[in-house]
Amino acid sequence: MSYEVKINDRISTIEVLSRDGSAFQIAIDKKVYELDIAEVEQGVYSILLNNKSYNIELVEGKNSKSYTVNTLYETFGVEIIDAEAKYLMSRKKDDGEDANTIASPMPGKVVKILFKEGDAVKAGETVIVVSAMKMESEYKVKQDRVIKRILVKEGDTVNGDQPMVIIE
Amino acid sequence: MSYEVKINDRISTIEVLSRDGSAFQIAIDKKVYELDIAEVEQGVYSILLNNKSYNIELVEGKNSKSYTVNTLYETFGVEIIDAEAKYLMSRKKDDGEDANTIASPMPGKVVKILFKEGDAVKAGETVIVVSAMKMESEYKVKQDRVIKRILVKEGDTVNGDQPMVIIE
Amino acid sequence: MIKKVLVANRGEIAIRVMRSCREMGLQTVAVYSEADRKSMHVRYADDAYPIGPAPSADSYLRMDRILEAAKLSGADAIHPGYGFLSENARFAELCQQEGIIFIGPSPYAISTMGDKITARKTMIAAGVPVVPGTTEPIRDIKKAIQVIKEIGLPVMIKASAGGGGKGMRLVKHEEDIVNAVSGARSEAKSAFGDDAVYIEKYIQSPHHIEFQILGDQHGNIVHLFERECSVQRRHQKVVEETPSPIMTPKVRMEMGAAAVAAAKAVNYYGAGTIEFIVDDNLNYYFLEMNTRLQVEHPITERVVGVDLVKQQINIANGLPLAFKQEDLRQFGHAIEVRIYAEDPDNNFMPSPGIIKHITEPLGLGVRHDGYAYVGYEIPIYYDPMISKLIVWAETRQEAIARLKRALYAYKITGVKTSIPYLHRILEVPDFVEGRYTTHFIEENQEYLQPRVNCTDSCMDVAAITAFVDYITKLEKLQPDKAHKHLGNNWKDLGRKRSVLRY
Amino acid sequence: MIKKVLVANRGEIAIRVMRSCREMGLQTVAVYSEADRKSMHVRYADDAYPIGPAPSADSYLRMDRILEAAKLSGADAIHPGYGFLSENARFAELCQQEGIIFIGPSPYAISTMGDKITARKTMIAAGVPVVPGTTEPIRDIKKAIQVIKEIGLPVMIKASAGGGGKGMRLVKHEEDIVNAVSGARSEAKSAFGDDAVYIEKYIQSPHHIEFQILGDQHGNIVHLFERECSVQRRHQKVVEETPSPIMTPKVRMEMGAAAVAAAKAVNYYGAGTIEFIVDDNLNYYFLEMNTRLQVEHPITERVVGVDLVKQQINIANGLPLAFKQEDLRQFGHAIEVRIYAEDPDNNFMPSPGIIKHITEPLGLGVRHDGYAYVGYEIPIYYDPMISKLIVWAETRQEAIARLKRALYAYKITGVKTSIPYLHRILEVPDFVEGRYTTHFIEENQEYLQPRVNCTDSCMDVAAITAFVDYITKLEKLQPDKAHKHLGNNWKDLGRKRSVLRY
Repeated sequence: MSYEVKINDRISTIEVLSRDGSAFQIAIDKKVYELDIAEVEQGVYSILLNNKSYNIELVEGKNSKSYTVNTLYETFGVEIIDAEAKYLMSRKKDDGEDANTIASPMPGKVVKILFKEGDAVKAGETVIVVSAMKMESEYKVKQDRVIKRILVKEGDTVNGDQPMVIIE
Repeated sequence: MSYEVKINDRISTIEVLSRDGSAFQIAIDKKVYELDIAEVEQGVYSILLNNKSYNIELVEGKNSKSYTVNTLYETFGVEIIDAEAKYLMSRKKDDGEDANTIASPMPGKVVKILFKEGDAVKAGETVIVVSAMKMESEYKVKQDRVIKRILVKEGDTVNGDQPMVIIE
Repeated sequence: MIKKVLVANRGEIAIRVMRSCREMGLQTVAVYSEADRKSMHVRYADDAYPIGPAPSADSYLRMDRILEAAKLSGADAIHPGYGFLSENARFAELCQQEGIIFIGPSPYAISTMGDKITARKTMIAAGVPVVPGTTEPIRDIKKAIQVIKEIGLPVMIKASAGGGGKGMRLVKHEEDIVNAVSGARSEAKSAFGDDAVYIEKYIQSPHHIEFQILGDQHGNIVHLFERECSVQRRHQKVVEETPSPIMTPKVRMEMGAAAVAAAKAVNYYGAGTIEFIVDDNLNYYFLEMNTRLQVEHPITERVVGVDLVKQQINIANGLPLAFKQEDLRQFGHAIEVRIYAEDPDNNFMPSPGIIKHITEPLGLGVRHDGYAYVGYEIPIYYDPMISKLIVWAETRQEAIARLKRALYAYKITGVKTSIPYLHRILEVPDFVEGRYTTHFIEENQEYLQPRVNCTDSCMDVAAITAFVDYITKLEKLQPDKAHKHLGNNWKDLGRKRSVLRY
Repeated sequence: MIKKVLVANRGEIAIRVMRSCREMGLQTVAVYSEADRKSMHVRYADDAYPIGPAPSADSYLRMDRILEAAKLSGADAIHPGYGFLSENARFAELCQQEGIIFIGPSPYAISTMGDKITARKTMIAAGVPVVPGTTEPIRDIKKAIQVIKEIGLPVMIKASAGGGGKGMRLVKHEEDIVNAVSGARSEAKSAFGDDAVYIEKYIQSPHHIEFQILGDQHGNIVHLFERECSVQRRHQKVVEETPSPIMTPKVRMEMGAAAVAAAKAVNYYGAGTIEFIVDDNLNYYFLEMNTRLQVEHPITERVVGVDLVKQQINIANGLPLAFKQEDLRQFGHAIEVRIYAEDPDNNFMPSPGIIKHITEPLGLGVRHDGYAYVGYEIPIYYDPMISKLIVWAETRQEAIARLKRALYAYKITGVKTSIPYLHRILEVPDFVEGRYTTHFIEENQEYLQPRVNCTDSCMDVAAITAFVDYITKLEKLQPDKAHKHLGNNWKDLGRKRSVLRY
C-alpha cells in the first residue's frame, strides 16, 4: 500500500516494496531506493544509501504524522498524508481559519495587548507584543479587522503556536 | 502508607509525610528529611537537601522495584519491598535455587562448554567459559555436582545474568 | 583566603567559574530563579539557594537575596560572571560592606568606567587615544567648520537630540562641509526641535579590537594581547578570534601599552577588557572598558595559556600576579563562536524549547563551554546563548578548518540554533582572508543566505526516513494493521528492530 | 595527493583519524562489522562499507575485504589506526601492491621492529642502549658467573624454556650467585626438562617512558619528546603524562637522540614510538618500537602543539616535515586517562551494555576523544575502551586538579566504568608527588580500594530517590492506587511534575 508524503511543498507517493531487517527497498514517485535504515538514537537515524552515510534527525511536529527533518545543512517539513490528513487539508483550504488567529511561533510572555474585544484595528497596527529571550516581537494585522476574542492576558506565558487573539 | 526499602543490606521503612510540588517531606526509619526532588533527565535526579546539591542516577534493575543508585562516588543496590517482593524473598531463602544455576554476570559469548548433561563435575572444575571484550571468564563449581541441564551452546551470545547451566 | 565562592549568575558562565573553583579546591554556591531549578549550574554546585521568580529583576538582579544566600551558605566571596550584577558598582560596594569579597574590580573603577563621558575624560587625561570629536553641542556653522578642520575629514555629523539616523550626515570632501552641516541642522530641527549637532571623526572600515588586561592589588598590570571581535550582528559579537588577522607586532605593543595605561588610570585590579575601534591603517581609539570577564575570554586563555578565572580569584585573594608582561606570549590561533537558540533563517527569532538531543563536538583543539543537556528546557527569560565553541590550531587557516569540522559534528535538536549560520560565516571570502570590519555581516548578506545544497535524492532520503519512522510507530500501536499493509518481510521488523529501547 | 581515506578501524581512533581528514578536506570511508552498524564511526564517515561478522578475525582483520572496500569506494589511502592491522607488514605490502597508500611506515620497518630479537640486534648495531643480557641460553655455571659479572648486579635469571615464574631468580648480592644459578637450573630442569637459563640485567624501580618520533620519506626524523606511561595494570597503560615527572633536560636530549637513531636504523618514516625502560637513576634501555600511532598520542599533540594524524597524512603524501628538531618545544603539562567499560570494584570485569546517559566533561583545558553516545550498545567483541580524557594545564599540579574536576563531571550510566578508579589513582601520594614506577598499582593496592565516603544520610538520599522514582512510576500506571496511598498533596505531583517528557 502506498502513502502520500508532502516534503516542503512537493507531494510524492511513497511505498515500501520490501524489507529485510534494516535493509529497505522503497519507491518514491516510482524511483526505487535501496537503503539501510537504522534508528541509532531516539528520532535519529543513520541511513546508508549506495554506501553513503546520511545522518537524519526527526522532530515530531504537532501530530504523529508531521515531522521536521534535519539533514546535515537543511531542514524540511514532512507530512504523511493519510485519509484523515487529506480531509483536514481540504477543510483548511475552505475556511481559512488560521489567518484569523494571531499566534506566536515561539514560547514567550505576553508583554502588552493594545486592544480589547470588539475593538476595530487598522491595517498595520500592532495588536499584541510578546517577549522571549530579551527580544520583543510585535504582532500586527495586515488589513482592517475587528478583535473578536482575546485568549490571553498581559503577563501570561504562551507556548509556541498557541492562539492568542482571534480576529474577524 | 509506609514501604520497606533495602539499601545494600540495610532494610529501612520509608514514608512520604507530605509533598508540595517538588518539595517532599519523607521519613526514613523515623528520621525526617525535607528535600526538593527534581527529575532532570530520564532517571537522573537533582536533589537539594539543606541547600546541598546532590546528583543521583538511577538504573532500573531486573524489575521496576529494583534499582542501582549512583551517587557521586558510590553505588548502592536499592529494592522497594512490597508484599510480592516479600513473598519472593522468603521463597528464595527456602529453595536456594540460584545457587544451582551458573550465569554470567555480564553479556558475552559462550566459548567452551566442558561437560554435557548428566556429567559429574568435581569441586573446582570449570564447567563453562564465557568471553567478553577480549577477556575470558571461567565458571567453576565449588562442590562436587552433577550437570542437570545445559541451556546454551558454544558460540551462543548470552545476556547478563542469563542462566547457562543448571546443576544439582 | 577564599574558601567558598557564590556565583551570582547562571548558564555557561556560572559553570565555567565553578569549574575553576573546583580545580582550586574551593566550595561553590549556586543561586537560582524559579525557572532555573533544573539548570546545570544548580546541579554542578555544592550548594544551591533559590532567590526568586524567573524574571531577572526578581532574582539574578536582587542584590539583597544574593547577599543573604552568601551569608546563609557561608560563602566568603562572590563571582558575578558577566551581565547581571557584574558591572554594578553598588553591588560591589554592598559586598564590601557585608565583608564578602567581590571577585572583580573596585567600585570606583566600575563606576568611573561605567560612565562613558567620565571614562572618555579619564582616558584623555591618561593619554589614551579616543575617537576625536566634540563633547559639547554645536549651534554655529563657523564653529562647526573650524571643528571639522581640526578633526580632519571624514567626519560624521549627528543631531545632539538625535537617534534613528535622523540628522546624520557623513562628510568626506571639504566642499560638502557647509551643505552637510546645514542639512543636518535643519533635519535635526524639524525632527527633534533642536538644531544642535555633534561632530565626530568617522572611522572608515572600523574594526572592533579589544585587549585583555589583568591587574593585581599591588599596582601590577599586564595585558594578555588582543581579541578581534568585528564579526557582529546588531552589535552582538558572533565570532571572535585571536590574534587579530590585521594586527602587527608594533601596533600590538602600542595598543597593549595603551590598554595598561587605561587600566592604571583607574587603579584597576582584577580582569578587564579595553575595547578599541581600529581603522584599516591601524589607528586605534579607546571605545570603552568592560570591568569584568568577557564572554570571549576563552580564546585568550587558549592562546596565552592562562586560566583567567583562577587569576581573578588569586587577585581577589590579594596575591600578586605570578607573571610579568615579558613572560606572556601568544601561541597559535584561537576562534570562538557563540551558539544561540535562535532561527537564523527566520530573522534570528529566539527559539526556546526542550533539548531533545545534543551531540557535542570533541577531539583535538576543541573546547566547549555550555550548560544545556538532553531534556533541559531553555527558558524564555534569559539570554538565548546555549554554548560557546572554541577551537585552537597552529595557524588561522587550520583553526577555521577545525571549527568547521567541530560545527559539522555539533548537533542540537529540539531548538533551532545558529550553527548553520556560523558555518556560512566561516566560508565568506572576506572572513577566510581575514579582511573584515564591523560591517562584515551587512556587507555579506548574500553569502549568509541559507543555501540549498540538497539534491532531489537528499530530499527523498529525508522523506523516506520520516515515513519509516511513521510506519514503525504505526506498527507499534496497531500491529495487525501494519502487517497487513506492509507485506511479508514486515514481520522481521519486530524481531530485528532496535534493541536500544530502555 | 591523497583525496579519500579509508580508516581500517573502529571506536574512538577511527573518529579521531576522520576528524583530521575532515579538517584537511579529505573524504572518509568507514568499514564496519555486523556488530558496528550503529557505531559512531559509521555515522561520522562520508561512506561506509560492511566487511563481515562481529569477530575481528572475520571483519577488521580481513585484509581482502578492507582492500575491496577501498577499491569500491575509490579511497586512495588507508589509515590503520592502532591495533588490528596497524602493525601488520603483510597488509602494508598488500596496500602497496594494490596501489593504495598505507598511512604508516614501510613494510620493512614494521617487520624489522615487529620481531623482538631482530629489533634488539638492530638497536645494538645502531648504538641504542638495550637491557644488558644474554641472547643465547647458558648451560654452564662458570659461563653464567662470568656473564653476571659482565652485566653487573642485580640480575634476573630466567629459565630458557620457562614461564609462570618457575625457574626465576633475582640476584642482588655476589655471594648468592652460585646458589641462585644452581637453584634456577634445577627448578627449570624439573619444571621444563631443560636446565638452560638466560641472564638479564634487573631494572629496579622501572619506569616506562616512550618517545614520539616523526620521520618523512626524505630521511628527516625528529622526536616530539617523551611520554611517561608507568601507571599500568596488567601491562595495560592506565594513565599517561608528559613531560615525565622524573625527566631532566639532559637525559631528555640524550633519549630523544637515541629514539631518532633507533628510527634511522630502519629508515623509518611516519609516526612511531620508541619505548624505553628507565631506572631511578635515569639509565634507559630500548624496549621496543611501536610502528603506528599510540593510544596516548594526544598528550604529545597538546604539549607540543602538533596534529600527529595530519603529520602522518602529509608524510604519506611524500611531503617533507614542516619543522626541524629545534622548532619543537614542550609547553605546559598534559595527562591522559583511559575510560574503560569495566567494573573496577569487581576485579575489572568487562561491562558491555547500553549507554543510558552520558555527560561529557567540558571546559578549559579538557579534550575528550570518545565514540559512545546515548543509546549506543558497547559490543562484547572489542576492546572495552570507551574514551580518553586528556587535560592540559600550565603545571603538573594544576593538570591533576583539572583532571579531577573533569572526572567529577564525567557521568556514564548503563555500563560500569573505570572513572571511580581513575579518581583514586589521582589521589595516591606517589602519583601526586610524581615518583612512581611500573609497580605503582601493585604497590598502592591499599589506596586504590573503593572507599566508602558515604554517610548514613547519603545512603538515605539514595534510597529516597529510588523510592520517589518508584512511587512516581506507580502513580502513572495506577493513578487511583497511588493517590490513595499518598495523601492529599500527592495530586499536585501530576500537575506540577516534569514538563520534560517528550
